[in-house]
Amino acid sequence: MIGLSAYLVLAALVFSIGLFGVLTRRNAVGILLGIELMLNAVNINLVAFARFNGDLTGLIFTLFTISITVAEVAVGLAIVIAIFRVRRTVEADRLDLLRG
Amino acid sequence: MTLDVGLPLLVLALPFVAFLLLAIVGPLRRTGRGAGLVSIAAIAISFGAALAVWAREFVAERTWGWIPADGGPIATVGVLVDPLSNAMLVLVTLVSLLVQIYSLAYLADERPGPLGRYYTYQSLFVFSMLGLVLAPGFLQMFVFWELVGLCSYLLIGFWYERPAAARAAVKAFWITKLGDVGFIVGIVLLWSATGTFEFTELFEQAQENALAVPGLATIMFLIYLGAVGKSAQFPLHVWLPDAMEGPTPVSALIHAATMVTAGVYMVTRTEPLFALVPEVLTLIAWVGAFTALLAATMACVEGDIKRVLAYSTVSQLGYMMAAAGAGASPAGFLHLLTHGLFKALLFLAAGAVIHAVGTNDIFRMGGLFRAMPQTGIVFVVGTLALAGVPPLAGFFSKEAVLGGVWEAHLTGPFLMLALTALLTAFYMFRVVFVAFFGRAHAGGHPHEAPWLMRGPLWLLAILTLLVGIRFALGGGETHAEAPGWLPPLSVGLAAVGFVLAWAMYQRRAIDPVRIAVALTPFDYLARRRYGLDGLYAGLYRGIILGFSRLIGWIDRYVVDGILNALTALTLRAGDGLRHIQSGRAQDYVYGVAFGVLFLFVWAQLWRR
Amino acid sequence: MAPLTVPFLSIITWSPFVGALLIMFTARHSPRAVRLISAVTTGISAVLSLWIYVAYERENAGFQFYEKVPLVPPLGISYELGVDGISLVMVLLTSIIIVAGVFASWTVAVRSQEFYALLLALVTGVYGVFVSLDLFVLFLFYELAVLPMYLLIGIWGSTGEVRPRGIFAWAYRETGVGTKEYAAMKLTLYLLFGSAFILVGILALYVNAGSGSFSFLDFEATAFPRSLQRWVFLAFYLGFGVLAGIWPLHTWSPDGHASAPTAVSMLHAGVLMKLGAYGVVRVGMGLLPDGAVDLAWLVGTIACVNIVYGALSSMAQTDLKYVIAYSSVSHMGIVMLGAATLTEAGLNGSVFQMFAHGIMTGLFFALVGLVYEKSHSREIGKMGGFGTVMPGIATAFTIGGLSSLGLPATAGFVAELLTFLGAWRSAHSWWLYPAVAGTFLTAVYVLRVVKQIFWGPPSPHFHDLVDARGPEWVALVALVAVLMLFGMVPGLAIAPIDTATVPLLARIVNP
Amino acid sequence: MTLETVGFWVVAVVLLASSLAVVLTPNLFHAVLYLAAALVATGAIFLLLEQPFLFAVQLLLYAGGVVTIVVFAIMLTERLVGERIRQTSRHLINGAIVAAAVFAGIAGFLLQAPLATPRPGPAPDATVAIGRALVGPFAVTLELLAVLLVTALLGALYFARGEE
Repeated sequence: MIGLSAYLVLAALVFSIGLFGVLTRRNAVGILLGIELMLNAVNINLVAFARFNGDLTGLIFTLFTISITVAEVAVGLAIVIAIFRVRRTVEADRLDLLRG
Repeated sequence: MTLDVGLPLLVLALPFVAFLLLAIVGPLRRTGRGAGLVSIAAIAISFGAALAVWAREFVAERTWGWIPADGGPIATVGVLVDPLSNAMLVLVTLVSLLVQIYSLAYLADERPGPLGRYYTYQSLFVFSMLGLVLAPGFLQMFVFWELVGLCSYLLIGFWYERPAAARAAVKAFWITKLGDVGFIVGIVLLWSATGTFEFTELFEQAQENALAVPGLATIMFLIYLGAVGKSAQFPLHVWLPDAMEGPTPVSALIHAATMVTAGVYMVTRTEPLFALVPEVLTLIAWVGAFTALLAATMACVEGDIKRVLAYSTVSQLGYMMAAAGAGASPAGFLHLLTHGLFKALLFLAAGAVIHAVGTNDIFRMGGLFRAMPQTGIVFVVGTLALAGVPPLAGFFSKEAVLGGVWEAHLTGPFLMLALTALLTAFYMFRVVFVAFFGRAHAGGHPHEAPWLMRGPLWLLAILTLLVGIRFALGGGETHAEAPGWLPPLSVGLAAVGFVLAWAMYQRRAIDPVRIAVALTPFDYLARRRYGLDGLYAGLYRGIILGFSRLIGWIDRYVVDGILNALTALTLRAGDGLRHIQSGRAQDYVYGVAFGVLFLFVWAQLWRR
Repeated sequence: MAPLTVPFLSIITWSPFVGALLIMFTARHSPRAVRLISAVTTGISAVLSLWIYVAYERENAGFQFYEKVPLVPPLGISYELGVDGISLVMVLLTSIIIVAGVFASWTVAVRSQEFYALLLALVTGVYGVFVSLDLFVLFLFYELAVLPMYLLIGIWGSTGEVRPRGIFAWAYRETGVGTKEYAAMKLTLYLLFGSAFILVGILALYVNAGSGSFSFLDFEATAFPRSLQRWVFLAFYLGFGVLAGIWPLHTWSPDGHASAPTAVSMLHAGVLMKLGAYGVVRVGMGLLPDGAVDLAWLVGTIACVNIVYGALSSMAQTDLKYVIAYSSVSHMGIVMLGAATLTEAGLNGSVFQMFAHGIMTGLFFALVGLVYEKSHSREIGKMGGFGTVMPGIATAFTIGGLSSLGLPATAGFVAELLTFLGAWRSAHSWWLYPAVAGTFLTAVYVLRVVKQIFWGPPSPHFHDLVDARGPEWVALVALVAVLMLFGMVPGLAIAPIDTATVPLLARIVNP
Repeated sequence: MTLETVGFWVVAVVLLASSLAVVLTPNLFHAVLYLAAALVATGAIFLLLEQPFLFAVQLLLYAGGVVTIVVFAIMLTERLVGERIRQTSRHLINGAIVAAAVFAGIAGFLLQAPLATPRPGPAPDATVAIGRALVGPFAVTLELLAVLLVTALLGALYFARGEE
């Protein structure tokens, strides 16, 4: 019998891996991929909770999250391309226009 | 108490209507002479009404609520008509009427715009003065008190492009305002203690001995301060001589006959209250007498004809105040009335002279009697009245004042006043001899003034005579209590003054310079106005302006400086902190991660 | 209440806002339409203000023209409007000033549609504060009144010069003292600093009342413990007091007023500073009677400092706008002093002084704007003899000045007199002396300025000056007339004010 | 239910492995493919949780849509750069430590949390319920989401369009 905590631990692992990716990748696209993983982990959590609590809301929110993620990826990549055009790089640590 | 106050109200309202008309209807004002005619018409009718009021010996009081409050109005406005105000009404409207007619000729060279402005101010002044006279309570009196002060300020500064006039106007306002500060504080205190501003109520309380207010002496002293400023008593008299920068008719009306006597009028009006505080009365008498003497000495060394008259006004105001302080306020008020007549006469005559020769300096006049005999005659009439020569009006009122002061056993003030009487005759005849009789000076062709100016002069001269003669015939009641040796004494003093002036300036038997040398300290001080003007200027520059600069500096560079320093420090701190902001997104993710970790740790600790 | 009652207060409040929207969306490139819309929408408010002023039933007193619409029922927030005698006068003041302000700034050329839109939005905020009976909504309006100021000063303001001096000179160089941006930022930060206190105070009352409502009337029915009242009153005093220019938190006001464009200075000194005093009286004293009694000594003493200090500072200024700005600091002292006396006369004087000073300072700033516009200088030292060439402006300025120094027959006198009467009868009678001294000092600096600018021989620095004309006259004449009308017939304003102050005091004296 | 247990472990291993590959592989293109695998594995988890509808959505939208977009983007940038983009990483140790710490934190919480372990009985098909909820209580949210998507679309177009 797989309990709720197993799903949650799995999600936490995926989340951490995603975080690791976000922290270490140099390429902006790579960072985006990490973010995808993290969101994915969140979805797992939502669905698991929904299933184990018999509550519909988690599922609905998963749907929303997925949709928003799509939007986010689209905009994120568009920004990457725009930045690339201007700065000729997608290396995240060279993109420091916000430096104080 | 009759409620028929229509006529007095008419007296009050007409000048106001004229003022409104001139103030609002610009084109009418800009006609100049037309404006003058409107104003004169209003004041003429007003004068007629005032005469009617006086002749019928109206006594009435009527008030209306002005500032509402929960339990009935906190302040009222209205009119209080009694013999005192009736007499004053007549004087004010009469002198105003004559002065306004006179001004039509005197200011004929003015452009229409300023002339219209002049008559606008004049109407406002007459209204304000009448309002003051008719005031049934301290508050309304203060209101109009300030308004006449405003008119005085505006009219002194009539030729505002002249720096001297501008300075004098401001000075007059400030100095009188200084007194008014005391006045208003006194009023507030009195209201707090008694709950009313009304004279009638206050007098009733005074009669019933219900006015045993703690600190009443202080209150009355503060109120008296207002009179000190307005009636140019020592030490706040310094503004009046400077006020001569205004047009001469203004000096005649405001700074001789009417406004400056407001202080005396106020003390007379509220005599029942002052009677409760004898110590303040004594002070008033002493200050009055001292003022009279001090101003007389300054008049003796002054060469400007208007300033001589101004000092003489200060001096005579001292007389009136001394009388009021001695408990002889009827005598003081009588002197107020007669002085109003002959001093207006003197000023207007001086105006005619100035108009003719184009200078104020008596030593650049001379022999004018031949060129303008009519003016000379009326001036001499005025001088005789001022010097206290019977049977002119001044003699009787001055004698009444001296008698009153003597009766009150105020020997010091009496002596000062007696000496002043001598000096008065001296400096007035000095002017007469130097300006009208001495050798004629070259330059200019003095000529008699136009009839518009001469008419008022003659009228005033005749009135001065008539009033005197009426006193002489019907007299007795006003100075019944005076000792028998008083009339000869006062005539004698006047004669001594006359002889001295004659000897020094007509016969040149005594050299004025030698007298001056003999009395060097006095001469020195009097010529420098006893240093009072300098003292005030110093106080103003040193204390007020200096202190204000200090405060301004503190505000700008300390109070605000601390703030700016804090601001700058914040900016610097931000400048330092901003290096944390690397601009690399991943560094921020680290931040978020650490934040999450911190939350975990904190939550763990918090749970236990 | 009849279902078809006209929501006068809402119309008055929102009419300028609608005007702002109209300007932004329809009148983009037509300056004439912009001015027309502004004049009409503020005119509607003004006419209705006058109407409610007349229609207010004085016998019944209390809050009238009541409106209530629940906004957030769970939190007890509702859109609740009503006016009593005090707010009635304040609404009238606002409408007079804004109409005059619209006319006085008829000649603003740069980005006039944004200028007017912001100005009108701000006015809605001001009206809102005066008519709101829900503290939450009141706070929202308060913020709406404060924030547009930043842009108005930052964009349309003028920059002066302040020389760095003293031990903090370094800070002056770093912060850019004297620039309009500095002034705008300073003003905004100060006022937000104040509103933080106000918010805390409001929330404290909300939590403590426990009635689950932000309504003023509900709070009024609650008796808060004395210790709470004390510190909440302090918070309100500080919060609103900043806007009222209490010493030493007043320095935003001279800089702000000096930098702001004409209409903004008029509105700010004329009305916004009154928001502060109004807040202290309405919210502070109205809800926290015990706190008011306990802290009256502080309010009054600071007010005395304001009066004398403001007057002396004003005298030291060489820039005309700063003179007027500091005189506001001084006169707001009279307002606060009157309130602190906790007497009928004093409170009436306080509210009346809000009105009188609003009008007179509005007049002053309008005039200074005109003088500046024609002479392009604010340096008093360089001016002189302007009376010959601009007699209308000179006359109006003199009348304003006379009102400022408390000359009878102008509104200023009545206000000051009542404050004096109240001061002597208060628990701290010595307050009378600084107040009276302040009026004397005012006489000194006002007449000095009048003499320097308008009197004397014409200054060689200026040529081709002209008097006010056209729409500018509307503003001047209206303000002068109001100033004198209310000075001669003070009952017009004091009668309604009294209906509000007496119950207020009754709560304070016997809670 | 051993089938579920076995399924879970298999899917879990696949998911973790492909996730690690996403963040570790040097080839960006491969990373995207691994991401696709991870997403499919997640979908499988949804299946295990008896949510076939979500599985479908996950496959269609996520694995299909997202991956396609990313692939396009990579190919586009590569075309622009004119060379293959090497995917490099930095501060691997720091990242690992922080990620591990975060995991430890979450796991610590999970262990302490009083979770409802018993799994309810077989869930009914949630599809209909989801559909009703989306047009019922969540209708406004759904509309907002639609607006967001359109905005995102327009925004992405605007950003990516470049200057013409």
